[in-house]
Amino acid sequence: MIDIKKIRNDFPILKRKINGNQLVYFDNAATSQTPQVVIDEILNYYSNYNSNIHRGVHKLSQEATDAYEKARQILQLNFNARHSHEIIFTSGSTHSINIVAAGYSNILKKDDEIILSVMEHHSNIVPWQMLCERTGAILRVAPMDQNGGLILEEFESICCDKTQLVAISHVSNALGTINPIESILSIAHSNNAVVLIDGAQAAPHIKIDLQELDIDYYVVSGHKLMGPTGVGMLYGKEKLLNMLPPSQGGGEMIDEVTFEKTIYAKLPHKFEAGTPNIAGGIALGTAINYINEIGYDSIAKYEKSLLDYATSELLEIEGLKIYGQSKQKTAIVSFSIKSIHAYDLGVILDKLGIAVRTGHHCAQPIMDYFQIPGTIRASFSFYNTKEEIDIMVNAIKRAKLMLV
Amino acid sequence: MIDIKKIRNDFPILKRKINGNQLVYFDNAATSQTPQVVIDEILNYYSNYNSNIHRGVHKLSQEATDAYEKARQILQLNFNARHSHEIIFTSGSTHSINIVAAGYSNILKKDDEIILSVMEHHSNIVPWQMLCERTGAILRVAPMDQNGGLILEEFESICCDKTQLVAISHVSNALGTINPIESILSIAHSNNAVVLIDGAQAAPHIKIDLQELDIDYYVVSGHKLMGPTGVGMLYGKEKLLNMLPPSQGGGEMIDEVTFEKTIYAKLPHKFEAGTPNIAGGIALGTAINYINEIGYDSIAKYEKSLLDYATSELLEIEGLKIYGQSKQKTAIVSFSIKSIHAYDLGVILDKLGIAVRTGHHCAQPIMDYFQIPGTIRASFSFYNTKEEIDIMVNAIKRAKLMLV
Amino acid sequence: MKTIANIQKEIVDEFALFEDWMQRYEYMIELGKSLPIIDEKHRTDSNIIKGCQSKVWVYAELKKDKLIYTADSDAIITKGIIALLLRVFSEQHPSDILAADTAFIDEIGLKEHLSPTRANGLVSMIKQLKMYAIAYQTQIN
Amino acid sequence: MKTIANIQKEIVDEFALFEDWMQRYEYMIELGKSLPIIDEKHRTDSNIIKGCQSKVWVYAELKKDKLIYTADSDAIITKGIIALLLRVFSEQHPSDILAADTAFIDEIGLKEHLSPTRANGLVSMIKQLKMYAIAYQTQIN
Ligand SMILES: Cc1ncc(COP(=O)(O)O)c(C=O)c1O
Ligand SMILES: Cc1ncc(COP(=O)(O)O)c(C=O)c1O
Repeated sequence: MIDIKKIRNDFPILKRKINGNQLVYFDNAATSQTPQVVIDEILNYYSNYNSNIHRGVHKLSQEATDAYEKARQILQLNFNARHSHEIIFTSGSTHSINIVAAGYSNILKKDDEIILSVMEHHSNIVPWQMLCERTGAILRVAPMDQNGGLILEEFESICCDKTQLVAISHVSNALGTINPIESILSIAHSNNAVVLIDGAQAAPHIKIDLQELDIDYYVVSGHKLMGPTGVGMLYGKEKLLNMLPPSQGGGEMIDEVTFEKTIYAKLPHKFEAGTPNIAGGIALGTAINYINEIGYDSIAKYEKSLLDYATSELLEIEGLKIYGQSKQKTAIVSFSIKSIHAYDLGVILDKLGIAVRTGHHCAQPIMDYFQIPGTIRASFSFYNTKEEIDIMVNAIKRAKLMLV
Repeated sequence: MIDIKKIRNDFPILKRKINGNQLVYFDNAATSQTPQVVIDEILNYYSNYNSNIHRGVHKLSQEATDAYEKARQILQLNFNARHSHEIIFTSGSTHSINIVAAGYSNILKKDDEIILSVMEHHSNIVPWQMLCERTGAILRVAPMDQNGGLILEEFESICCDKTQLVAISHVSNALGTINPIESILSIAHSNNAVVLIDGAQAAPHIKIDLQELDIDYYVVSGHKLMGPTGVGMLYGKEKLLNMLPPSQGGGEMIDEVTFEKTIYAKLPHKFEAGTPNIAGGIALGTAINYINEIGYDSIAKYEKSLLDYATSELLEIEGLKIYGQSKQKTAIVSFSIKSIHAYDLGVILDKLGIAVRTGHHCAQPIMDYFQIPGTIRASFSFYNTKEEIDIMVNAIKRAKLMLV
Repeated sequence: MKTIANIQKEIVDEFALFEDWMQRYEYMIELGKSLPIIDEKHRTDSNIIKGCQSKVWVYAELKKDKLIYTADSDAIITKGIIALLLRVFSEQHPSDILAADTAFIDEIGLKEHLSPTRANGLVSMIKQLKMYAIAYQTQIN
Repeated sequence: MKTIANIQKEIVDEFALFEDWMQRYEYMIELGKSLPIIDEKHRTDSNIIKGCQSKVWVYAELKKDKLIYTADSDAIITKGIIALLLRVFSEQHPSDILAADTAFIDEIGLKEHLSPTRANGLVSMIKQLKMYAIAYQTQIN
């Protein structure tokens, strides 16, 4: 059960006033808010043990290294990876996907195929396009239906022995659709393809068991996971990460350097060139602990009730259309209102203190599919309330009067 | 003039006790400490306006975007770049160098030459080795003399019309040597070579005017600049950055995406794929402002007095040898003591509360040159004092009694 | 003929009458709705200015020594601000246009809409207005 | 023959006498200095364990059913801890070695030196000690 009063108290930003109104923050799919424990850990780091890690003999460096490596273990446990060295700290989902895509530059061959879905975020499209340009591999796109659900049969029909890689979001950021990754993984694996799951939108809402699902690569962003900006995770199976070449050179990722030859370090360091986001990594661990204290089950149940409530209240508004009505959804509602431009509605809602996202949500192919320039997206987190949804619904009605 | 009492008060970590002793932090070349204003800005960000940037219509997103772009301008002004879009936010020096090195993969040809110096940090070696592997280009190494000074004539003699790139540190992290970058730039430019200056160790100590020096690429790390971890800068001349392909694909760095074709965004966004380290970028701006309030001139003068004092006091110790005795140095003293292993000394100093770095400092070629496994490095900042140097010198004497 | 400064002053005075943001925005929405529609033949891809979220079109032609602007947007609030900008800049000498600023936008409490980081295309539109002025000024001289 | 547990207890009792870290470290440095030097022919690159900063060598051979370890380091404090570890593990049965832990290092206040993030090679050395025990145990069976 969610103790909403206590939880809201954990997030200082929720006290913010916007233009005289209480902030209603419904832009969680873009960036989640940060609980005080996470802020405090950052504060604690810089006030007490800020130091470069891994090579220092002195106490501060030891403390920072231990805290950073403990955070890695927290991630390992949370996602149930087999080894902690399968957890690579990155600067975010985008970076994680790029490491993998760059790594296949010399592995993929001309006419090999990579399958994406039509509902991918640009960060899970562009790196693969660039990889195709480098290698001559071909991008195939698995389509979706009018509800925003992946058409699994179509995916199955394009997945074949040419398929080397499948890169698909666990949850669509623009629609909220939860993709059937178990089926995708089994179809792909039976074709010997390697699967990257973009978990940016899933990890804040769904408990993930990497080993049970037999996922090859999984990526998340800290700033969507109640953690700080500038940090993320790349999970990869040991075997795959050992095979993948490092994408960056530098300190930390080498064992020995001469001008003639360089010996790369073992996992995870091979992929962690340079001084990482130390405070960020540590605080991400704190954020994961915070989420687990509340519990994924309670979160899922509570957010589902918010989603259902918002959906039915919004559909009461005349001319409002929701994009993405899959049965399996996280708490994201993407919608448009007849003859109102998303931008205009966003501006009025902002004046009323309500933060929603408007536009294409970095998922232009979805907009092209629905033949719309963009939507208004309200995305909820476990600190949101039905009262806030009421405030938004009333605000939309008010804005409609002004705009139409 | 440095008001040392006030300044020390600005850094909460300096109150830290280690093993019962007051912390003496002499590991500034690895990571500098963070003043309260910078910590407060991070706190302020997460408590008041944490939000994803650049596409949001709502107030928080506007505030975060404005603050982030203001930080970019602070960097532009501090380094005197011509345009703010020549300032690319990265996750650190290593990342910055890798962006450039990756960008030349399709520009360099077999037998083109890249010149480094023998005193580079691994982060300014390995990316170029990887580039050479990809392109067949050849790495040339400019040597140094016994004092740790670059031998400019030797550099000049290997710089020729085959030289496409020169990558050299402004200041050596292991020795403190300030390299004659004006001469290097003019020799390289007269051979039509492009020059990357690794400013990781220079920016915290030396005022840099990118336009006056006519620098092509310049990189710095936030965590060495009184800023947070996980953020850095790549400066590049507009013309060069426009030519360089983006190293990562994702959100932010594109204008339009279809599965057939993607149009890259303008500078600086082309190089800033994905959600960046927003809090980090903003707080780095605060850090730069903090440094400028104290003033580079005052800092340089004060740190020089620390360097001179430390050098003469240390040289009183029998068997102590200093590596790097160039006339132009920042406040770094790298030394060893006869028949004492650096690691052992580091351990004892740590017990006495003194944080120094020991080992090869990610600059193995320097160690190979001097034929030593590593050194003890004390690196000073403007918040350090002569009293702290006395404490270290006495501690070394005590450790010597124990160890020899 | 009213000078640019006079028109700006006029607008500022008008907006002073509004009591809150609602009235200001309602007025702008009205302005947006009543802005003469840009001639279809100028609503072309080459006259488009892409903000992140709303499209803006702008076109200019010289009549005698004055510039006549027409412009449009698919977002109504953006269009309202465009209406204000055209009221200020259209039918003025290119040299006056070049000399003018847009400070009145601040004064009427709409500053945020002209922030360079705003995803509405207005900042680029103003740049484009000035570009036209530069181009036609050269033509006059 | 003393059991591993007995020896560990002995060491803990010895260290209990020390009043501060200085005495502990002085003792360890003494131990380090007096550790029998590893046979030059075993001080090879194949027996080296690279920590970041100090090198560690380790070698083992079976005498009857007991493992005799020799080890070395270029850093004296590391060597001191090695001396303690060898006192505990050397001349024991492989199976006892495999069953044993190194908790005594915690108890004598040297925990930090066995942290997996420590750049001194000791953690890898302990792993290697156990690897020898596994290998020779198979040989005995
Ligand atoms: C599904 C999905 N993938 C990838 C990303 C990119 O994440 P980041 O910007 O943190 O790198 C996002 C963020 O919006 C996303 O929603
Ligand atoms: C000269 C030099 N270059 C590059 C780097 C790498 O910086 P970072 O680890 O912040 O990426 C360092 C840091 O130690 C350095 O001293």
